[in-house]
Amino acid sequence: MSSAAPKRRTLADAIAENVADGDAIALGLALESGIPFAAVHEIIRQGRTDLTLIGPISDMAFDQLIGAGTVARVVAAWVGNVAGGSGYAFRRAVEDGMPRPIEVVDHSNFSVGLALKAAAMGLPYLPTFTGIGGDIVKDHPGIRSVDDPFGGPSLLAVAALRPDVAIIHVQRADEEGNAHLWGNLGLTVEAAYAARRTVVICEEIVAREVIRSDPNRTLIPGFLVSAVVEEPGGALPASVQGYWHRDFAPFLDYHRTSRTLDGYAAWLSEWVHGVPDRAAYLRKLGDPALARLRVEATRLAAPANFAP
Amino acid sequence: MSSAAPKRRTLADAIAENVADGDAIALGLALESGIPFAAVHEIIRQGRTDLTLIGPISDMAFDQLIGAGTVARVVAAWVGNVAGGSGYAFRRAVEDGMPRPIEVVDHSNFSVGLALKAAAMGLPYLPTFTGIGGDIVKDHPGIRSVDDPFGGPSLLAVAALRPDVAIIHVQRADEEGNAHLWGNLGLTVEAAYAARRTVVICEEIVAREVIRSDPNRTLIPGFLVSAVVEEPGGALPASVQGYWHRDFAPFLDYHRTSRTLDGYAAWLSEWVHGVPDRAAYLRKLGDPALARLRVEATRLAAPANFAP
Amino acid sequence: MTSMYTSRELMVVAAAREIRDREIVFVGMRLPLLGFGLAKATHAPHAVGLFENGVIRDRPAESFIYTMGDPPNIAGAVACLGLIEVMSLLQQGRVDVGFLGGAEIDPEGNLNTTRTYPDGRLVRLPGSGGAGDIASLAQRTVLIMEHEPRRFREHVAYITSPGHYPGRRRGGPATLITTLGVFDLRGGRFGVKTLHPGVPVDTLRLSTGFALEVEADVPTTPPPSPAELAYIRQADPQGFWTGDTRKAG
Amino acid sequence: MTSMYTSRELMVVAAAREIRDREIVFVGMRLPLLGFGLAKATHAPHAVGLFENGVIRDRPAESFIYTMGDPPNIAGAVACLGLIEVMSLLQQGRVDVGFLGGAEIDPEGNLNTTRTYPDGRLVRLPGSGGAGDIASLAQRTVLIMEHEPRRFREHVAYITSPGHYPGRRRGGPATLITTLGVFDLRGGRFGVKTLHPGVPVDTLRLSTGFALEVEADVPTTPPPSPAELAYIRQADPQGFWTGDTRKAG
Repeated sequence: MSSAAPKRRTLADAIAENVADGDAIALGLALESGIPFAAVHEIIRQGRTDLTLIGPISDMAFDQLIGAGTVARVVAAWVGNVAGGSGYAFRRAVEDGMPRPIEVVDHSNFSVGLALKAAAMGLPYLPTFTGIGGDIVKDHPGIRSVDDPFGGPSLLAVAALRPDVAIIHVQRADEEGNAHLWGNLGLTVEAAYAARRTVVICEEIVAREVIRSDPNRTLIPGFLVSAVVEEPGGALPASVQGYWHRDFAPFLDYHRTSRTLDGYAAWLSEWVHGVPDRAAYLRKLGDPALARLRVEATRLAAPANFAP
Repeated sequence: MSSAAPKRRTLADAIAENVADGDAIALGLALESGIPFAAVHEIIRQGRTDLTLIGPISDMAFDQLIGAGTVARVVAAWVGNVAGGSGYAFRRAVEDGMPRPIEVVDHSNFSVGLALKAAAMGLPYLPTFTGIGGDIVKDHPGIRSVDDPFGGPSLLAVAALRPDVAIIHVQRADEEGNAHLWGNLGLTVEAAYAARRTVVICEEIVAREVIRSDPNRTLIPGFLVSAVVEEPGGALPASVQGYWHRDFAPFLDYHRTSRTLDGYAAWLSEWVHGVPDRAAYLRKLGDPALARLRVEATRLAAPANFAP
Repeated sequence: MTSMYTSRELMVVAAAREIRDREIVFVGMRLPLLGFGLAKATHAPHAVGLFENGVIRDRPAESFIYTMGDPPNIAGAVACLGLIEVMSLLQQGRVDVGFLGGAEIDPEGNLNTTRTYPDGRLVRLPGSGGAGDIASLAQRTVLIMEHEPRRFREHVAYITSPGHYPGRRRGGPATLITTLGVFDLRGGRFGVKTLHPGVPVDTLRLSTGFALEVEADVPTTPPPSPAELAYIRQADPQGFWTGDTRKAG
Repeated sequence: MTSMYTSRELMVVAAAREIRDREIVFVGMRLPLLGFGLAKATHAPHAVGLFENGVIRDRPAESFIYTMGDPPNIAGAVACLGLIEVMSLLQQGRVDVGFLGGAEIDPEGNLNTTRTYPDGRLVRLPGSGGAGDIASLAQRTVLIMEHEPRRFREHVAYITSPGHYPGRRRGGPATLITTLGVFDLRGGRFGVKTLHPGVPVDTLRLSTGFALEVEADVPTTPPPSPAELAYIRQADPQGFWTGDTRKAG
């Protein structure tokens, strides 16, 4: 394991170098916020296939990847559209095999989290009491019963899940990938520890001194990071605390339009294949929308003195 | 479990209410910094007996408690004096049963951490690969061999360790015990989650808005906290990032003087029984010393905007 | 005194009444979130709310939120931990009550949000999210459902969130709040506690897909007070979650 | 060219040479800490250091530190994680090399820092700290010891930090640096790599409490360069860790 050569990349290069056909990708780890939608769309544009998606709940991002036919397998606790409910592309893939069949490995948020945490801890499994008595854990490829070696009641063992790559969106990072993030965390840290490669997408690449002014805010150390991408607005329409509001309309619009295959295709054509990159996506949204979505207010964290 | 009635206490009351004879106490959890020495001395003054001490390394604090005869059992990875080496009171207790015999359950930092983490996670144990091939884990009351249910190599299971009380020193907290801490963390968070009761000692009790300005800095939610004590300088001679330098002399002085039973008794008489409380201890140190030890410089964490 | 309210407003009030002061509550979105805020504003000012993304709040968000990850739910939070941390507190038994919904329920309080087979054809639902964890690990759960015969089934097609089962270690469903009434699910029974104002016993029977024992004189769910309604309408001014047809109370 | 240096300064230099560029290093205090700083200042500018309290640094502290918890070791750190987090990275295998010391060592590189029995009487030592973890989980370890016969034993009284043993999953001692020389412990052998300048083979044999194969023409440990010495003396200006009798190189 080593601290690598220069890591700064364009998003297209970061995806090209770090996401291969057949890879297991963890994303959407902070649940509804900080979803790397720019990366999701770039993966679709680059035509990846046979991906495994790993995450807790996955607000619309997984559905978009599934609808585009990039996905062979989903390992997740919830696939849909938080504002709208069902993920129609997910439903079509599971119910009708359209555009292709997918395998679904159901989890709960905690069990998929423990699977990532086990890998993050360098363990083959973690024990838990969650899920006992339900159907998720029955005949599950990654969950087995274990005895408590100290004589207590039996538990379940959740097998470690090691993504090939985790893709996360954070507020700021330095050129080495040391990343500051705040607000929702979800499973972001666990996934970055667990993954073979981590792609950090940030609102701002900042000077090394900014990161080192607050080492407790550095939740992802750079030596776990393979590529750093500065892509402001790269999580839209998801929110980024202190940078971007949630853009509600695209979630509801997508939910409505993706109800049919044709609707999905139209969405894909307009919002993914119709724009070459995130900068073009933001231009397409337009300045008034961006001005409305950008956080202008300031509510700073209380000062913390690190002077020695 | 519930969010309790008013929690603000004097240190003496917090110890009287939360530390009973025979209790298992976790402290010194951030390793060399933030050791709650004021609480350690108060426990000695209140004459507690038959305590179990739980911690990773324990710079001088455990040695002081052992020398005063308050301790029946130590569950730790390292007991001594980081600057000086040996803990002489610990040695006398183990080697000669003076002032009383103690039982020692040896751990490594990781294994005692996993024991607390298991309790923090509500689990009877956590698996690990650490310690295999060494003597710590042989015939250990809290460590057993377990199989990997997924067919990999065997591991060790570290049994959960649930302290009756964790005593931690932090930079700031609100009246409900919601605590901001930064700098060294060690096992502070795990112990606060694991313990039946947590006593938070802070440099400053602050307004609720200060804590809520930076929820990612709140590592201990108040509903885990039984008592909140404002005791500035309560960790001295240990350091508190941004508030107090480490006071080196008392560690070296104690190391020298505690080499003999008489020397220990003299130290105890002067620095514990000779002062009624921490305020008196600070007065005894004197203003010039306090001025030298207090952090005057400012190196603030880079701003983080939480505006919605 | 009469006032107009929707059945969802009544459900919010019923949810709030399930929260006791000083309790640690695993809050969901939608009706339970409003119920948590209402409880805090009335009889449970010291209750603390946990969200599965890691957020802990002791006051409702300052503005309306559509998802628990919305920035107003972070600003002013007590803490933003990780998912594993809040789930660990849940697994420890430190969470008193959690709220759950479902597409299907059976008499043991098992909930299905994974897949159904209306007319024999598979319909894939989103899945558990954190619901299975809350169902497994909270000290008790309160379930909230639309009361329709296709949702109340002798056997659910898939147990996403386990209800009562032999050997359960802790917790299980305590109360079910539906569009028709409030039910006591403690100990694996399925007893009618109250029927909402104006709901006939026959409607309840016809809307429940399994046999239900209903006593002759079931009490009526106390309607929302004006103060309760005022809170709800300030918290959900557009009726995004609570706005269906309003009816006389 | 001659310069005066202490045997501890030579050990620091030898420790630095064990660190390769871009490696992730579990740093100890004292000599390894100086060695890490020296390596970063010379051939390994991109090495990253982890401390068991959770601190990660890519530059040495700006001022002298006595313990890894001292405030200058926090200010300017890359990250302050928890102990479990850095140990998890270690358990994952993400740490290339860790440094260890001990009171006793045996030919397999087992280290004892728990208890000894000189003259048959128990002497209790502080214990493992994080040493047992680094010994178990790092990709390789570098051991640093005072070379005295009572410390080099056929069998140590207690294995605090495991060395080589059958079925070891990963890592184990790679190099031992002592006050007398540098030794190759890879694969469970105990080979002399270099003897420090001026150390006779007989002194080595007499100082080692177990049989040692020494080849006739053991190379000499390359002495510190002036630049290396300059670094060490700026990093440890009082000779707190490196200051014993200085000798001609």
